[in-house]
Amino acid sequence: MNAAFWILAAITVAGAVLAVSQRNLVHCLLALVLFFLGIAGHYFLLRAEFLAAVQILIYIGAVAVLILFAIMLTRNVTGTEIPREILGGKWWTGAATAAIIAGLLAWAIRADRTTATPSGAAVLVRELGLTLMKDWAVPLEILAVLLTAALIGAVVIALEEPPHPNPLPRRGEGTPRPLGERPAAPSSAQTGEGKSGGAA
Amino acid sequence: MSAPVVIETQTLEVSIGPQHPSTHGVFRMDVVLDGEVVVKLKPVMGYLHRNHEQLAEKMPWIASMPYTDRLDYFCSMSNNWAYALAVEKLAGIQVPERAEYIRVIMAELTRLQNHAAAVGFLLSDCGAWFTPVLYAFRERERILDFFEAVSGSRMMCNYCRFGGVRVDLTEQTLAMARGIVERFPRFLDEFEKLMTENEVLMARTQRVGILPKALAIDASISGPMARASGVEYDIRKVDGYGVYPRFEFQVPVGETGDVYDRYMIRILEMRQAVKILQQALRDIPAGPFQNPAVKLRNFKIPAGDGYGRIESPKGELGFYLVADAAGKNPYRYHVRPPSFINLTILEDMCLGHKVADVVVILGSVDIVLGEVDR
Amino acid sequence: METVYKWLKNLATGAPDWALLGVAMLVAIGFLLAVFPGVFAFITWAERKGLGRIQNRMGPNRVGPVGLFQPIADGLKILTKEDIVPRRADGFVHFLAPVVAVVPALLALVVVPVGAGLVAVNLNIGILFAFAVSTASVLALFMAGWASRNKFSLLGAMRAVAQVVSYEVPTVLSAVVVLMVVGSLSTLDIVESQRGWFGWHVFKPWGAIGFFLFTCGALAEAGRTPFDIPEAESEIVAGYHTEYSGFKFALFQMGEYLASLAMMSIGVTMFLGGYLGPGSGPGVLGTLISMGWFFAKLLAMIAVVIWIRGTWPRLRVDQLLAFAWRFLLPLSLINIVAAGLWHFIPSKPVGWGVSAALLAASCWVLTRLNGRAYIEKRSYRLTS
Amino acid sequence: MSAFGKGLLDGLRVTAVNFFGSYFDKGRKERLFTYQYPEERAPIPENSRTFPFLVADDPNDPVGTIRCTACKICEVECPPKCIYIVMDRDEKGKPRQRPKVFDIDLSVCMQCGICVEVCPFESIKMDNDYEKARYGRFNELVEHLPDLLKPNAYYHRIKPTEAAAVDAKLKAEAEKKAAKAAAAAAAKPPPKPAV
Repeated sequence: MNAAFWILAAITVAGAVLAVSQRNLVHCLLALVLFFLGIAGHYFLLRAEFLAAVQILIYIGAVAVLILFAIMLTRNVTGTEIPREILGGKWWTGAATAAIIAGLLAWAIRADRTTATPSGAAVLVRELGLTLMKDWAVPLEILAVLLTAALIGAVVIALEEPPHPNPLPRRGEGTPRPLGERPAAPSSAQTGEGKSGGAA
Repeated sequence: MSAPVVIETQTLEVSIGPQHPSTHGVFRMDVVLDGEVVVKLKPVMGYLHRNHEQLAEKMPWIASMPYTDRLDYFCSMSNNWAYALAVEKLAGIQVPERAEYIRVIMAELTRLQNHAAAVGFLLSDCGAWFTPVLYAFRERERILDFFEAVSGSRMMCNYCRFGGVRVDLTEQTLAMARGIVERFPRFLDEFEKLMTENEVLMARTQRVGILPKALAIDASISGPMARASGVEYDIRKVDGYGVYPRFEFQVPVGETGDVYDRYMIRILEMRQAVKILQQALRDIPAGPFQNPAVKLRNFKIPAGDGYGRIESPKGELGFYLVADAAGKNPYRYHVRPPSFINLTILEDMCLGHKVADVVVILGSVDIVLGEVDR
Repeated sequence: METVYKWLKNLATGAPDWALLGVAMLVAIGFLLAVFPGVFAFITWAERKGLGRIQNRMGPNRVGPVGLFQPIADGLKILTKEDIVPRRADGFVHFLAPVVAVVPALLALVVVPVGAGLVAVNLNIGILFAFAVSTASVLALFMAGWASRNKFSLLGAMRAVAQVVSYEVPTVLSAVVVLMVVGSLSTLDIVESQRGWFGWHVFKPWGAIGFFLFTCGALAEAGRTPFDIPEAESEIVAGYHTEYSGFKFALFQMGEYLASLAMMSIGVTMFLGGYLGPGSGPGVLGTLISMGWFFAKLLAMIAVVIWIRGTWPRLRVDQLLAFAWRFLLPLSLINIVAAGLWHFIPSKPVGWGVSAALLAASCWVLTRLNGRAYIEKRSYRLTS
Repeated sequence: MSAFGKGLLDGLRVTAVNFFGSYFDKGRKERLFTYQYPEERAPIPENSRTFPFLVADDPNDPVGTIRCTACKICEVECPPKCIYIVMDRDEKGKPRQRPKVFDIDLSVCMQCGICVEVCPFESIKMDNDYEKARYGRFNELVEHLPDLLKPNAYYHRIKPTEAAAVDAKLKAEAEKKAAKAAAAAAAKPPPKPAV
């Protein structure tokens, strides 16, 4: 319990509170990012560097960006004030839920007899990998298959040829008017090989 | 696959221009975007309106000549020629042969520098960071040096006169022109090597901004744009003004009518222009360069009307002039600016494309706002 | 840091351990803060000069010999500029964005070994850490674009987010190959594994492809041509930093250049043998030479980036994303398989051949599948 | 398909050639075509024109020997109407055949040179001095008679061939005039003036 812990804890809690209390969606998101960062800091503090990096990579790099996409796709992007009615004065429900969960967690931690103190040395990534590959091989493989399927699905969707953006002309699709002053016929229309297209 | 999920999204109305890096001047496009896709586009013109036509109607005939320089300030030489041609038609003035040759030389050099700059800017719009523009400007610089040596000014040449040209070409300036013509194919080769087969460029420009042949004809598109869409129409061939029928050259015609075709047509036209220049510089006859019967001051024209048109680098540039009984200044003076009319089709080409394509399509139209807004 | 720490321990025996550690930390941080912004200033000059020469111009040549002091002049000028915040902008986020842009880039540089044993923090998850923090830069872009209340900025931000997310995947997957073969996430281990004659990973088939994939991803994440659509100046003015001026703009530039420096440094570390090269080794001289090698490789990569910027047009958004998902991603997955084959086939020449053949074939198939959609051969009629 | 990427590499080769070529660019401005302006100036061709000036024959008495007769033709013909002329008159109001006021507004002048072409007295010519920047937009940009007057020697310096031709023409005209005067003095019916 040193200063770093308290600072990080304050940041984390502040981020969490801001994330639910802000009325601007993007501000909420940024507060959430702050919260994630705080959690990552805690992992660093616990010498779980791998977990910290993964936390940043996945939660900030992916989850936050996913939420960003959601905001950009669904809501009025240029003005993202959410109306107060969404909270609807039912904040105490949320507070009660939070309190119950906190209490449960505290009880679980107190009741837990295993002493999982930080070992001092960082958890080696190699060990983590070996554990995953040996003890947890089957769940890992299932997950891998699932993710690969998702990835392949994404690739298939992406590979689907979009229709070429070739707008139909709106004005006239009529027959071309004969041009008044055109000479009789293009006398020697020859096909010239333009300097073009090496690759096709 | 199932039908894509339609997500209700907010459209974004973006005003591209009048101050924007790639609107080629003070031109504005009100673009409505759905994500990045253009669903509506409204060109807004007139920021550079200078009342050119009305001014010309209040001035002596010759006094409009320097103002025509400022229409399409890239090609003042051909603007001069178009105006002079209209007045000459109206007044029935003969032009000496040497002057006709000089005009052809000037107009084709103008075409070279205009097309070089136009494709350069087009590629710059595609994101090639000014390299093609500056290569084009390197060659253009030589042509402008030549214009300055002949006419006294690099861009505002004010060179043609009714019944001839203002200054003769000397041996020295002719040698300069020959030097340019000799160099230019080398530049074209370099330029094509730099860009023509670039896969990124092809991906960016092929099947983008397609202008169908029928629409091109209906909207009276002219110049390289029409030819890229497959319209075999070149006033140099159709009208045979000046001494063009004496030269042997061909007109490149595209098929698809997309941005890449417009780019390629310009490149091929430059090659043809070099061909014309070689012939003109070889055959230029000696003789007077100005019809001595035409006075500069108190120039009067018998009543009537006339339309003179040339194939300017951007398309059909025409001047419609009406002279009244007094004949001291035009009763009606109307310009048919090619880039203005080519621009009217912009929305039809842009719909359904991305914002990034809009600037490329606009670049491929090759507009000069001095001419669009007049 | 550790090298400095050991060196200090030898120098000042008896001093308290925490002081030595603190000094070593300060030295390491100071080194990073001094060198990489210095390199940033230098490459702004080099980029302008190089682009100038490519484009038949002189480039900056007024301030100092061959314009070398131009970055200083630029810096002074930009510092004296007015700081403009649009009236309807979200002030706090607008202010925060440039800071967020710089920090991840600097953090990513922390794990890069710039010389033999010279790494600010030798994390055992080095590479992962670098990737993790560099993803945070996307937030800065979005914050800037969103907070500016400018439609061009917003478009730029959307493009930036889409692009960075798409290119993150092949970039990380291309790094996975190296991690797989080396069996460590530590940057020092990765560099040390590349010792030997032609030991650099780029000289192996999977390494070459991995390097290509990584370079594409790095260019895209740093927003460099031909993937510079988030700030495509001919389309959306300046993208997400349209509404930034003065020092904040300078911070953005710096963040962007530092991010590309960080990605390039990681690329050098993973594929080009990092600080390895003839003459590099322990001892003061060897360390200096190894630093020289590292920065020489870094500058060579930057030169190529500048060269590319001066030559190629940029891709369109959809093409860019298609390139990531339809070309880079499958190739990076195949690359992992190829590296596995290379690793597990006992006879090296056979492994070499098998993985090279697999990669060549898949490259060919992928280009064939993708290229046709966009590119066609054209011919033109010449009529009289 | 093996050619995929060839265009990209070709482009890189061209830029590389230009990059290194620019370091071996010997004086001929083959590649580095820009002039480093204050130190290095582009050669000005003789025909080059910027703003008009008035020619005076005698540099010691520029106002007295000005060629301009204040005929106001250029004022009328000038397309943007940037010239303002007031004829000089003596005390009795008799015209002196020279301008009292001759102003050219440089902010309006468009350097077309039509004034030069219409001038029957070869008195207004185009300068090629392009460094006319001023610290103001209004009065500072109006050039008055003293600013505009330049001696004939200056004209000869900037445009030797043109000035020589003009001098020869003026000399011939003067001789013709003298001959005419002599002929008139010899009391003969005057011949038609040559155009």
